[in-house]
Amino acid sequence: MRDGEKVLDQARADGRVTLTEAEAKSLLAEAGIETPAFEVASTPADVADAAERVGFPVVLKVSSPEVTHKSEWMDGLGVTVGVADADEAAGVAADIFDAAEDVGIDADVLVEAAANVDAGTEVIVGGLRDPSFGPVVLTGLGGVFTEIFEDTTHRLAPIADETALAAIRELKSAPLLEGYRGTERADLDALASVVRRVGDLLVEYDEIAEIDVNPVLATADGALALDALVVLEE
Amino acid sequence: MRDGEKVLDQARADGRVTLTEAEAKSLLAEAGIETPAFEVASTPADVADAAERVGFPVVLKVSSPEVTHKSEWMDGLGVTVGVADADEAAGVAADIFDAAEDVGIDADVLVEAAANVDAGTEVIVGGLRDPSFGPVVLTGLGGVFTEIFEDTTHRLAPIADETALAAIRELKSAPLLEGYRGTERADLDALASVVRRVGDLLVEYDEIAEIDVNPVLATADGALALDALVVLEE
Amino acid sequence: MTHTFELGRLFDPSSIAVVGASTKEGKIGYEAMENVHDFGGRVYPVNPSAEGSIFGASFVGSVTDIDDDVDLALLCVPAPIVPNVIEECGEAGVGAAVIYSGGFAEAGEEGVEIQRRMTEIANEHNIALLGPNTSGFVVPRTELFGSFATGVENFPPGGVAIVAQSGGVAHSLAFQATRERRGISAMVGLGNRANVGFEEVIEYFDADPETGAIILHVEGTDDARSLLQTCHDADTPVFAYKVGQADVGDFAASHTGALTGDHALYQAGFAQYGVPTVDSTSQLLDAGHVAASAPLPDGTNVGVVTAQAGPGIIIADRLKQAGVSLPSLEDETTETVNDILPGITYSANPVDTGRPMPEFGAVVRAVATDENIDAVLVYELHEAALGFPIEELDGLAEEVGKPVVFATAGPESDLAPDRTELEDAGVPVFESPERAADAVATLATYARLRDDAAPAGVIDDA
Amino acid sequence: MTHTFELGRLFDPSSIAVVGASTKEGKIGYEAMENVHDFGGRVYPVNPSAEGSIFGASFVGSVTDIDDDVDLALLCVPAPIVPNVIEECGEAGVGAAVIYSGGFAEAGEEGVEIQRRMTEIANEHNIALLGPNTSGFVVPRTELFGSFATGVENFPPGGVAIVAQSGGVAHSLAFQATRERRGISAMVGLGNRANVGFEEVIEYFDADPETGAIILHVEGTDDARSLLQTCHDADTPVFAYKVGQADVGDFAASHTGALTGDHALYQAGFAQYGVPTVDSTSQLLDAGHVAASAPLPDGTNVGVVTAQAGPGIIIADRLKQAGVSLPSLEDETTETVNDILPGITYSANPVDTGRPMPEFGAVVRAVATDENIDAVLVYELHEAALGFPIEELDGLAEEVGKPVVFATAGPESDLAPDRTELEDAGVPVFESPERAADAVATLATYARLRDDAAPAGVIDDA
Repeated sequence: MRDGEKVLDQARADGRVTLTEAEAKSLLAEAGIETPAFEVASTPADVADAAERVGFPVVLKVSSPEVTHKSEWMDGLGVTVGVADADEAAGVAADIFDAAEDVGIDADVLVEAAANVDAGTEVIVGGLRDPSFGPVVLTGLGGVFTEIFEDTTHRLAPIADETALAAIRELKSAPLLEGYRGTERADLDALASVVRRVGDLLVEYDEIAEIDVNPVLATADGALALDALVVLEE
Repeated sequence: MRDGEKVLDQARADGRVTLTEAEAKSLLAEAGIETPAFEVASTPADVADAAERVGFPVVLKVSSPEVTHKSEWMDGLGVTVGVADADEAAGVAADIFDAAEDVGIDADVLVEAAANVDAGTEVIVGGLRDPSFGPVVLTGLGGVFTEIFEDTTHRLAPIADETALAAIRELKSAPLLEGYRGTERADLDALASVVRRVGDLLVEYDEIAEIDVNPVLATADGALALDALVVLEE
Repeated sequence: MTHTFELGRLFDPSSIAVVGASTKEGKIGYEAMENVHDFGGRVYPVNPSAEGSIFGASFVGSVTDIDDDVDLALLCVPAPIVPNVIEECGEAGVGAAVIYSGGFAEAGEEGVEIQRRMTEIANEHNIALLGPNTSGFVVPRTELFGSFATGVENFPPGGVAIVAQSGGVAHSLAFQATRERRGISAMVGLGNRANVGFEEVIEYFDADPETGAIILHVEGTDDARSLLQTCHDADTPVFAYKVGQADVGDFAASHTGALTGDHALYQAGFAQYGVPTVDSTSQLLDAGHVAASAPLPDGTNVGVVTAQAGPGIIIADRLKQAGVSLPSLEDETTETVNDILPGITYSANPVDTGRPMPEFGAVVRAVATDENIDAVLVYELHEAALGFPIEELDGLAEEVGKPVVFATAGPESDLAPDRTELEDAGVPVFESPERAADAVATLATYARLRDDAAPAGVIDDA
Repeated sequence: MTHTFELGRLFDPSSIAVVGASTKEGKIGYEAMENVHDFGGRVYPVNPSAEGSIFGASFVGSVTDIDDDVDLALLCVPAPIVPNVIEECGEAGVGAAVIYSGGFAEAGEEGVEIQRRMTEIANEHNIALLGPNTSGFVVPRTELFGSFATGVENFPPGGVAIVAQSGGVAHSLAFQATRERRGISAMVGLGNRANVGFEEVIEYFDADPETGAIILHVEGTDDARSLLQTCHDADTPVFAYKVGQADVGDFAASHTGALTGDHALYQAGFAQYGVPTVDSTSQLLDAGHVAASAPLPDGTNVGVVTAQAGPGIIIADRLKQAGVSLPSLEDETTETVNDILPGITYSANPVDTGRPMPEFGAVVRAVATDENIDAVLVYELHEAALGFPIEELDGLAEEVGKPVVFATAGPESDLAPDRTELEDAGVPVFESPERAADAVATLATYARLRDDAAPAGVIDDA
């Protein structure tokens, strides 16, 4: 049994249709998509230890099937960036566990190596299983480009890396990835490979309805999946 | 004689077709467009005094008809932001004067109150005298929106404030000004008034070929012209 | 520039001189003479080196030799001698001239100078100049064929004035209109616009009672602001087709002597001054045809009635893409429709009757009288056994003060008589769902832009 | 779904039964009978409650009573009894059926169930079902009029297969083609696609030697991936018109029983699979006509030759907006053009000869043989004295292996014979500059998309 299968089975067994971020990232990792180093821990002490292993600064995120919008959870406590040392990690973790207990949910903490988001461009890579088209991948730049200018491109999956690259190049906002105004040119091959692999995941796992890898940080050195949401078929 | 007339005459007398930023801003100010408080000074000591009057933090900019791309001048020395006290002001000013002397140009220093650019949205307001259309105003959001998405609107000037407002609302990126993702809604009436006034300037002064007010900082409290370029008819 | 010439002498002359008239078939001087010879007024062929007569009229040596007041001279002579001919026209009191030949401002320095001299002389003598570098104009109603092209005598008279920067496009538009049996009040190719430009011609046809719509083909002009102001001031609806969205500047410059203007400024300018723009010659003709033959809508709310769902979907889709709204019908209308057709396929907007049927006209009438609706677009494939609901639609548009536009398809032999009846009943008919939708969308846009128009203020000349 | 039925029995039958045939004019059972009665094969009217004969054929009570192998049954009966009729067809060994009536999957729960039962029975008996909820199909070459609409007997035979999701749109397309004298190999309205969908029909006409292009009208289908794969696998060029860019879902659902699919996915999918999409019925017909009657271009480089600058600018502008390139001509070509026409107005690309002239054909030929050029678009207003350069253009397209497309305008009486000659010489003719430009741009897009096509990999059914 593939590892992904186990993750999906566990979610099904729990009666869930969404995976936790950690589960989603493990799926991505299995598919060869790079993510920041991360661990999941259940006590402040374990969080501090995990943070030591992951390496500071870290990001701490609430990890619970019952929290889908982490960054809006508990006035921002759900995602705490720039945690600099073990003491701080333990403190923030304690706050998270307390808050979770207050509202009566089970929660772990995801401890993740911090990425320098200023060093790259945020890209959305999505995948969905359309009733008529089957597995489809979507590519777009983060934020207003996708939301206001509707600047996205689509391909039916599975595709080759070069087709994924063509989908990226087709974006009106593609110049932002190709060294616009003196920023470094992003590694488009790495980004294309993420797009291709998201499509492959949909093809491989019939149970997946939707994947949102948002954002993917596209930098000169590669493409790093910073957050991911996986929704299963009802 | 209007003050603007004097500024334009001085430029002509110097054989220039572009105004300095200080000259351009004095034109804008005369037209009722708000700019950060500023002074021009010619010695490090005067710069420090001016900075005290303007209030810290200040921005120091090289001011010379021979420097049109200030921010690229001398590896960034041309525009120094976040100058915190009088000593620092005098020091930066000295560097600017020295660098100007090294390359053999006359230069003053523009001392300007720093604006909090994170508190607003950068907008481009332009005006040009088209041979066929006459005075025309252009509105667009700064950066990629104008450059890559070509999201700009135009009106023949002179126009009423409500027509300027319609030109702003017509932008595809207008939602960014209207309280997108929890940011405060910009004062669109103030911004519209800038657009209208830029058109009025072109109508009033036949000698002006082109005006670039870029950026205008659009905030909840108003619209502030942070930089301006005025080009005269050849 | 303020002109004192009288465009009536150009477009409605009593007497015409054809300078350079020729007996040689195929030459412009022959074609122009042939086109104009049975015009209702007096015609004088002028050619110093010709003798005898042509089409029953005797040659004279110069316009100054004509013993008559000549309103219009058609100049079929090469550029270099045009200034002298215009000088003679001035002496003879000629009021207007059409200059067909090229070799003027569009053709380099020398041509620019010839055009300058010619224009100066014409202005001195108050002569209106159409062209140079144009194939001329036609006024079908008076059978005035001031063009050297063949076949122009078949343009049907009607309500649309075609005003094109290019003579070739003017003719292309007029022939397209003719093929589709649509009447035109005039076809004018402006060419180099020496002293008669868009403004003068628009003002003239705005005041012409035969003209119900003015359609413009624009490549670029050196006083766009004045063009826009003229369009705005016209009471007659004006529609514009601005060519040159992609960069065709190089090629255009060799044509008109004018740089192709900035497309974004034209689009914005026309909108600001209340003029809808379109994207093709057929859209231009279609908008003009509907505006000239039906009431103008007061707003942008369109009611769609269809007998076949597929074309109805195409129309609804197209209208929505163009920013036109398909509002809900009044409850009263929906009740009426359901009374007429119990179990109707789709009684919202669009109303889909599922098939042509005798009650179809009553459904259209119900939607046309709906207060929520500013214009009605109907689709019905032609069925020989049913024909069109002509009785129900006759005069309906006038009665409700809204355009009622029909789109259909069918075999030409069955369709033709019914189509004519429908057009005569005040209902413009299209044979493509998209063209009907585009025309209605352009009219709706006209309503919106006229409401929102905000021309620039007046600039004092200091 | 793999079918074992044979679409030849639908589109090329030897014998036809009309179930529900009626002697009452205006009823579908009469119109269908009238349309099909002089088809070359055997025709059997079926109606248990009718006696005597119709159009010379005697009524029988049921398809099972026919003493012949019946290929095709045309069902002019209401939805509720269709499953029983299909059962009888199965017993009688009928190979295909057209179901005209509505009241199936597009009409709510009950209809869905009737359609399910009918389809199950048909699949059991290997009966191909066209429809339900369609106005049918026509194959002009064999005079097979399997439609209940009037006037379909005039569709001219030719190379374009019209495959439309909506029967109404199928007829609208075919009548438009007919009005413009363009031949079609078949017109098919799919309707609810019970077991014959886009894929089956595309495959059939891809294999049809009479068909040179397939044009699709698509509202939405529940296996778009399979549609795309079929289009990609076809050797015949396929062009698609996807309706439903704006949100017309509500209205569409009541029509086809299928939700209108996501427009962005269709646009992206067609491009990924090498299929150009267009924006109107006329663009669809125009692309099909050129592809079926001229060689396909190898790339996207278009050479434009014009006799009038104005329409030439329109064409150049339109092509560039569509992403088509107008490359420089080879030096050799420019020299040839300058030799033919010293002092020519504009000898780059576009080539502008300034006016129609006897040498015009030679200029077109020079551009057509240019190695930089994949397709040629010509504009020339028709002049009676000159006609078109038919001799120079005859067979040119075949010779150079590139499409040569002509656009013109002129008086119908003069133009008509020359236009026919030009079409017969292998040069598609348009009477609007934009339509010619759009058709050439769509063909150029076909060349580009076929080169870049990258269909999704095959997904194993686990």
